Amino acid sequence: MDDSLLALLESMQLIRAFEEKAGMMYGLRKIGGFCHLYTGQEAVAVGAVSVLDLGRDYVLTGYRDHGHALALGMDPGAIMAELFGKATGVSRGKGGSMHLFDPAKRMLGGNGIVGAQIPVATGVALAQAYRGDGGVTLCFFGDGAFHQGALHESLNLAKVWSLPIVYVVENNQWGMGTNWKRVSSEEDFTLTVAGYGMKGLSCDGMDLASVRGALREAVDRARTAREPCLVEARTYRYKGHSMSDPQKYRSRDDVEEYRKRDPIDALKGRMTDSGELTEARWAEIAARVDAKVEAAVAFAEASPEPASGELYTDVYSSPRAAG
Amino acid sequence: MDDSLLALLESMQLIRAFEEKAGMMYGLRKIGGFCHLYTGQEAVAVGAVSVLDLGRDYVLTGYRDHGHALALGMDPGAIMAELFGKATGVSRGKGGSMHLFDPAKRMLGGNGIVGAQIPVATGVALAQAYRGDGGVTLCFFGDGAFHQGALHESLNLAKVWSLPIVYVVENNQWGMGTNWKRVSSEEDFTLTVAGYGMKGLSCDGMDLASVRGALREAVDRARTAREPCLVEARTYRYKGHSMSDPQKYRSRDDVEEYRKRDPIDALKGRMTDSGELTEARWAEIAARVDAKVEAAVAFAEASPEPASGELYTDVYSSPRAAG
Amino acid sequence: MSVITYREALGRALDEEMARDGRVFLMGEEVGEYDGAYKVSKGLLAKYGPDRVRDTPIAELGFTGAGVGAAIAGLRPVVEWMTHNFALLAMDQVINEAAKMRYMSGGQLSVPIVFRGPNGPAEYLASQHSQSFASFWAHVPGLKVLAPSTPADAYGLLKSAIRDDDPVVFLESEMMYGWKGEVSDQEFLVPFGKAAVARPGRDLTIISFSKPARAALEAADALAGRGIEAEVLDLRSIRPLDEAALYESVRRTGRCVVVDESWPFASVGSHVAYLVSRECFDRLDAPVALVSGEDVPMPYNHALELAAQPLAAKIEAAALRALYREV
Amino acid sequence: MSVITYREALGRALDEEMARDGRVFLMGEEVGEYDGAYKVSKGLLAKYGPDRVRDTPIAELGFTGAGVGAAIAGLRPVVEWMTHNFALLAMDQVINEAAKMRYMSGGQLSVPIVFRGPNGPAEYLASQHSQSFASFWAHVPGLKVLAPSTPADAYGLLKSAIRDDDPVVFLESEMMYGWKGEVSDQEFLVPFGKAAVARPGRDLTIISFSKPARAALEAADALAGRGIEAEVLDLRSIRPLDEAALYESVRRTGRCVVVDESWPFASVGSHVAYLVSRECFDRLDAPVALVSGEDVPMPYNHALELAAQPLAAKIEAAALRALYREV
Ligand SMILES: Cc1ncc(C[n+]2csc(CCOP(=O)(O)OP(=O)(O)O)c2C)c(N)n1
Ligand SMILES: Cc1ncc(C[n+]2csc(CCOP(=O)(O)OP(=O)(O)O)c2C)c(N)n1
Ligand SMILES: [Mg+2]
Ligand SMILES: [Mg+2]
Repeated sequence: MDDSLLALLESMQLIRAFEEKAGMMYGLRKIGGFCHLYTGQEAVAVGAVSVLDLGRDYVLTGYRDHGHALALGMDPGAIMAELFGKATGVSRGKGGSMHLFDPAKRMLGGNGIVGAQIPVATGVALAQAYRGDGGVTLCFFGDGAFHQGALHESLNLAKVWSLPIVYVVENNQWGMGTNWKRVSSEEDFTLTVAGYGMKGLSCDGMDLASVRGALREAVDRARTAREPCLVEARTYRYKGHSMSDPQKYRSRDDVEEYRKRDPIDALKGRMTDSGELTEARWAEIAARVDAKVEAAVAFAEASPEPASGELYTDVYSSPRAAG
Repeated sequence: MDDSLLALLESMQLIRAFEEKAGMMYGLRKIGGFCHLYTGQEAVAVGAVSVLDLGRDYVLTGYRDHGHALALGMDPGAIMAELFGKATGVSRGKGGSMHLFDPAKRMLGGNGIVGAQIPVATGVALAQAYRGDGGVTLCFFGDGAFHQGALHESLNLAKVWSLPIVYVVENNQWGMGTNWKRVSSEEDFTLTVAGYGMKGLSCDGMDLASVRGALREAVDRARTAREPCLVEARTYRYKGHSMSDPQKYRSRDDVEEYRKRDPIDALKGRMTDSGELTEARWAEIAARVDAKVEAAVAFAEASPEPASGELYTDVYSSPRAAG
Repeated sequence: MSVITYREALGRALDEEMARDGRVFLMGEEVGEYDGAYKVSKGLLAKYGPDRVRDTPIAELGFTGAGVGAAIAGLRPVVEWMTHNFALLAMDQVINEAAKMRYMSGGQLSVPIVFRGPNGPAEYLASQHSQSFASFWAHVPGLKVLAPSTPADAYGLLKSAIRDDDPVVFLESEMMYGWKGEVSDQEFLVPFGKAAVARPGRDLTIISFSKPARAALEAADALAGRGIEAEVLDLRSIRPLDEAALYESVRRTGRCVVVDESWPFASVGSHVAYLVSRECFDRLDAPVALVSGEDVPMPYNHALELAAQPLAAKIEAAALRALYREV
Repeated sequence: MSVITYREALGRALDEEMARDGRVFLMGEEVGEYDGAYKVSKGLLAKYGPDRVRDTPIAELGFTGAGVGAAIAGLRPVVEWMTHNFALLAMDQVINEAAKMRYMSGGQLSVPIVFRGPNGPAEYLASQHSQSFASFWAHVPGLKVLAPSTPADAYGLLKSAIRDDDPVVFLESEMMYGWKGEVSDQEFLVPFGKAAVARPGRDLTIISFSKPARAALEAADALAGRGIEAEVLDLRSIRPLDEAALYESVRRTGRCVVVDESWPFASVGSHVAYLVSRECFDRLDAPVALVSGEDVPMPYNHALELAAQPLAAKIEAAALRALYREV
């Protein structure tokens, strides 16, 4: 029996349950503003992170960042508290849903400007190369972000400088209400990056094994050969873009089609069929996950708001450094 | 005898003579600031412009823009006066060398920010498509500009929107002191644009016929099929990047190699061999060109400085529109 | 007269101008099939089709620049930025191309374009999504900058902006889109460079623009409860700026509070406060006060987020101080 | 003591800091093989090799952002912008990433980075190459902004900037690179947030920073010829700002001229002029004057170009007006 695979299944389930709960909490107005759920894409973050060496690798992503944060093992309570804007949140209530950071867990954010994490991640990889510490940076972004100039400039830098970075496009097929085909001169992103002399790999983002296979190859290439590359993970988001999206641009059926290929159900099914997983074991996992999420909410609820003096802390390295 | 070819030869020679004179005038401090000479690249501007329909097409370029301006038939006197900062300059002395404009001659500038003309030109083509006027936009830029995010965003827009635009990379192999291979993840720019589903054509920028061939195909494709495309013209600049460049990054020999393939000499030689051109005829052309350039200088010299009140004109469409 | 929202007022202005002039078109992220991220362009795609209501990829530098190019080539684009926060990516095209084109071409080219979208903080959006860039745009000669706070001004100024031959930056606000107000059913334009007296008064002058104009009115109400009659001026147009109106008022009242939701340093607020300090030097009974956004990135936590903004209570307190009254 | 140029002072600071700390590296266009577009980094490639003196493609957004990433991952990058004009393309990375990272991460991340290069007008460069962006940077909390005008300050402040744990924007000038001055041969640092008294005086205070600081001194010389003793303050550091020093001086002199080569609207100049107007309200004998760059894009023609700048004659005239003397 593959314990690690079970752990990954549990990790995906944790993201699923956390996001569903976050959606509920948003409905209860415990969470405000933009809140972008990761439901449906779990296999990508979990699969990608599973091939990293968390002693030296780093992850950066966009605003749809709960999944990556959880996959990296960040504390669900501290994440939920952040969504609640509490002082105990990972970013002390200052960042919110879009700005989850935890350097100890190798998470360097959490970015609200579409594509802006791409040059930053490229620079993190530059630091790794500079130090020669063998680390690799994973940079996640969406299909919509692919058209930002930041991507082009970064791909070129990464290739010219031989940086240990893997760009992961989570192609969930929609950038808000825009289907990726409508705004992409080339639908196959791996062909685009080939024009930068860069290897592009495709994988099925609804299938954990497929994601892990592609990422393992990509991370290995980045680490050992200092060959940057790009992985396109074709996936789907089940919910609206953010909590306020009426989703008129797609039908319920489209979503249902993808739900049939749900990454958690698929893995669970496969492991059950092969005998690696029993219903009892799954019930145990699901219960543990639910308890974690409940505990996260309880922690967030019970946590204090930031003190009003926090408004002026963390602007500079030392207090009142600037007038 | 091909009169039009002779006219193109004369146009190249006009650029050559104009630029040499501009260099002298810079030495005499009649011209100041950044002055980027086009010497060596004449076949590109002249060849490209020769296939346009100047009743409806437009040209935009960077700061190395004297060649394009002259190829479009802009008045050498008004250009030289602009370099001198005179009131009679094409841009009334406000733009200088980098900002030559003349909409009547289809010249929309003249841009000092590397790559910034690329989105602007894309928008000019958008206007042409919007009106359906059959016009095509030619957008020139250098090998160094290729790595700006503006290019990536524009290529994608042009392709997605089917705009009638031809991007022309004048690959003179150097962006200031940087050889293009050192900063390009893919040395062959036509391969990069293929990743945007865009046709890329290469041509020999030292050979007028080669430039014309590629541009004719590209402009035709843009006009009739609304298929944007990119032409790479491999060329060379004989002078330093701007007037202050000591050129330590390359040897005299490298420059001499290219001078042996001088586009003017080559065309002249070919036309003489074939009997299309006689020495006498050439002497006549050269003399006419020299006279034009002398007249341009005389005009610039004799022209007045802008009145001091010009400082506050042309900021807005109506005077003192803003406080 | 109808009572409509700020959002509807903008939509009506766009619709009328597009109907009037075939050169006017709208482009931006989600303006078409999605009917606008904030629904300002609702219904326009259906009415005018995809060439005139053009969805763009997420490529602010590229599509903003494409707008500039279309404008120099004779069209009249309205570029919607989903929010001004994202316009930092497009600043080069706005400043180096749109704002300078007329000048550096010696008057040969015009750039009749409008850049518009929500600006400034909304709710729970944290630091990257809660910025007011009014001060950046206002700094730049060649641009015109508008910041209406009522549906009628939004309607009349947007129409003027679309007809103007210069590049205009138009500041809206996510929070204002739902604000309601009376708008004449007859067509009308609001001219640039005219401040509005949102409330007349004689004891002190409160100057504001955009969203905080409402907080200024709330503060004036509270002050009225204390027997203080504050005059509230709404700039509406930042560039050009109606200096005469400001000076006339402050010379009458002798006291002034300027309100701006941007960061304070090098802001529209501190600039206006300086101009008033200078031009009303002999008539001021107290220093001109500035109530700005706090000098911090915007925090996510809602209590802190509110504390970072120039809400009515802060304006009222500043007014009382300017009157040497107890706060 | 040696007399060296501003350029050499910067080069020495870079060299010493790179020797001292292996995490410090320089990146930018032409900084390496070309020895720097303006030769600030001359000799550094030969000494430190291409990993620590890193040439970049022309991709301001990308390499500026890469600097930010390297900084959060523990290095101490110095990013050279060939000029600040091109940094408009990189503004999103400076403002939304570098300036906010510490705040939005709740203090978890630091961004120890220096962004530097020439800022402001030089000669015959026209509108796109002659901009001072001091006001843009100064507007943004989270950034520190330095603008030394002497070789010694350039040296001492650049060293402080490189050692600082916050993002610093460092404003130089093409025209200043050749300026000479005495610099101690001993290592020293200049602290942030301290203005320098460039010339003491009692009759009025002239406040400036960066290149115009020299014009301010020239104006003070001319005024001395008329028996007027102007005190000239050089801010050196814009953010943090040495407010106390300004107010102390103006409270003494009662008159103040602020000089800034940026456009006037929402500028560092008008902000400082406002602060002084407010804080010295009871002590001012005349309105605070602002001598700024003219409110126009920069023209190419040299006579117009000079007319657009705050040269000594304009400062002198403003000072005379502040003293109610004939100009
Ligand atoms: C620069 C910028 N432009 C626009 C936005 C608004 N916006 C937020 S998410 C989004 C869509 C992004 O789509 P994609 O990259 O596919 O990521 P996904 O949401 O599907 O995960 C847009 C337009 C933004 N945050 N930043
Ligand atoms: C955005 C920007 N960055 C940097 C510069 C400074 N600069 C001017 S020209 C140039 C080199 C451009 O090379 P290339 O595109 O190959 O054009 P060429 O000069 O060879 O014609 C640089 C770095 C600039 N003007 N704009
Ligand atoms: Mg997507
Ligand atoms: Mg080149």
